[in-house]
Amino acid sequence: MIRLTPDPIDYHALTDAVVRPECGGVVLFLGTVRELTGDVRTVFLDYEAYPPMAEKKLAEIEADARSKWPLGEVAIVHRLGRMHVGEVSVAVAVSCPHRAQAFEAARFLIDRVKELVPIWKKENAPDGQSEWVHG
Amino acid sequence: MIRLTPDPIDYHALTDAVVRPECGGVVLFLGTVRELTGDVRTVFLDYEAYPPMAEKKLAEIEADARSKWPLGEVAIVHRLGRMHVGEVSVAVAVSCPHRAQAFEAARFLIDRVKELVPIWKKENAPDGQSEWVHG
Amino acid sequence: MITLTVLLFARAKELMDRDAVSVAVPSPATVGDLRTHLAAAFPPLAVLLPRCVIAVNHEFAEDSHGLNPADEIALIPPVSGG
Amino acid sequence: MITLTVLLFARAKELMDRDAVSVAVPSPATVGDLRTHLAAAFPPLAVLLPRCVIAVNHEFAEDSHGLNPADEIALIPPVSGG
Repeated sequence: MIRLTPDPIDYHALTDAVVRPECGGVVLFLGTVRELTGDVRTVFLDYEAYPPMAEKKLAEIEADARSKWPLGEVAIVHRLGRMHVGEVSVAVAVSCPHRAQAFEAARFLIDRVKELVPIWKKENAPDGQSEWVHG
Repeated sequence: MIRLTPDPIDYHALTDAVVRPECGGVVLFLGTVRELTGDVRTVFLDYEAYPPMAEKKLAEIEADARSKWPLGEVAIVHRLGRMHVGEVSVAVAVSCPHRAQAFEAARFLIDRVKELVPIWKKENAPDGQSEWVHG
Repeated sequence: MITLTVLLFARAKELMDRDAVSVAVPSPATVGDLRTHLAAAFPPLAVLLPRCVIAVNHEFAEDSHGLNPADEIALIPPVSGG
Repeated sequence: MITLTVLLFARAKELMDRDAVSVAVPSPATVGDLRTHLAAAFPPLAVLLPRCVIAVNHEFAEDSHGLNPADEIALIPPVSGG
């Protein structure tokens, strides 16, 4: 399941959605807005996407992971718009028969999302300054 | 946070409990009762522990992980008693400043739990046969 | 000459203060030709362009990739999602 | 002689149909001595014992570890939690 959404991510529902009787391991990853990046303090982030291409890339990444691991369910949700410190910007949930596979697949998915999906964030500091984070 | 419990694990609360403003990555692992182990079909599992030693080992494993990674919060909960297919027997949740650390720490924790903590499970098959799983 | 429309995102969109720009390029045109003409026509983009990828119909495209006016073309700054 | 009580779990508990067994061993006694006397006194445990670890006061103990009657001793079959 692939989704871009302006709304808070219901990662509890996402976790429940990937549990499967044939899968003994579930891994959920949440990316949250961090207060500090190095010395720079963030108050909120603005996320922007190129939606049709982002959805296509997310689907390709899921297919790629399914070709590598015997995944039960896969869910990748990225939130767009403004998020404050502590809010969840991205969630990845997977189930696999065994835990090693679940960890590897979840790690692969979030790494590829950050590398390949056209989504950008702008950091907004307490002094009102803002800057696009470019890779 | 370390806990042994006879009750269903509230892994949603566990996930929320580890989110921290200085931590950009949260990883939750759930071990669920799998229907098949090789060719053997499981209907339910019975988990038994040596509680005081199990709690001591869990605390040592948490301390060991904290010495290796800059963990924000750590939660390890193992359920005991009878569980049916799909139910969650163990949950590990961590937060870390960066995602690679969060994945590594969660993986380390569950691997050590399975290696070092005196908890045992008995598999109960559809024909009424049961057998202790001994490593 | 053909006219190509290029979608802009993130810093590129801010630099140009618009969602898309159009540029005339001699036909046949490649992604590499588009880069050259974009930089010349829109100086604010010139510094950012070498760090961007061009996407054609939702796929990353090499400089040798041929373009036509019906393509959906986008300028993709280094991504920073997650 | 001292009497040592050993807590049993999982298959060991089922084999003996009880939570704990007591065994008399010559003093001073080590974990290794305890193993020998347990196997002799409780034949059903003999096959399982070599695959078990002995825990003393909630810590895994080597065969050379010395024992006294106040210790909390447990027979730990290979663990299978998670």
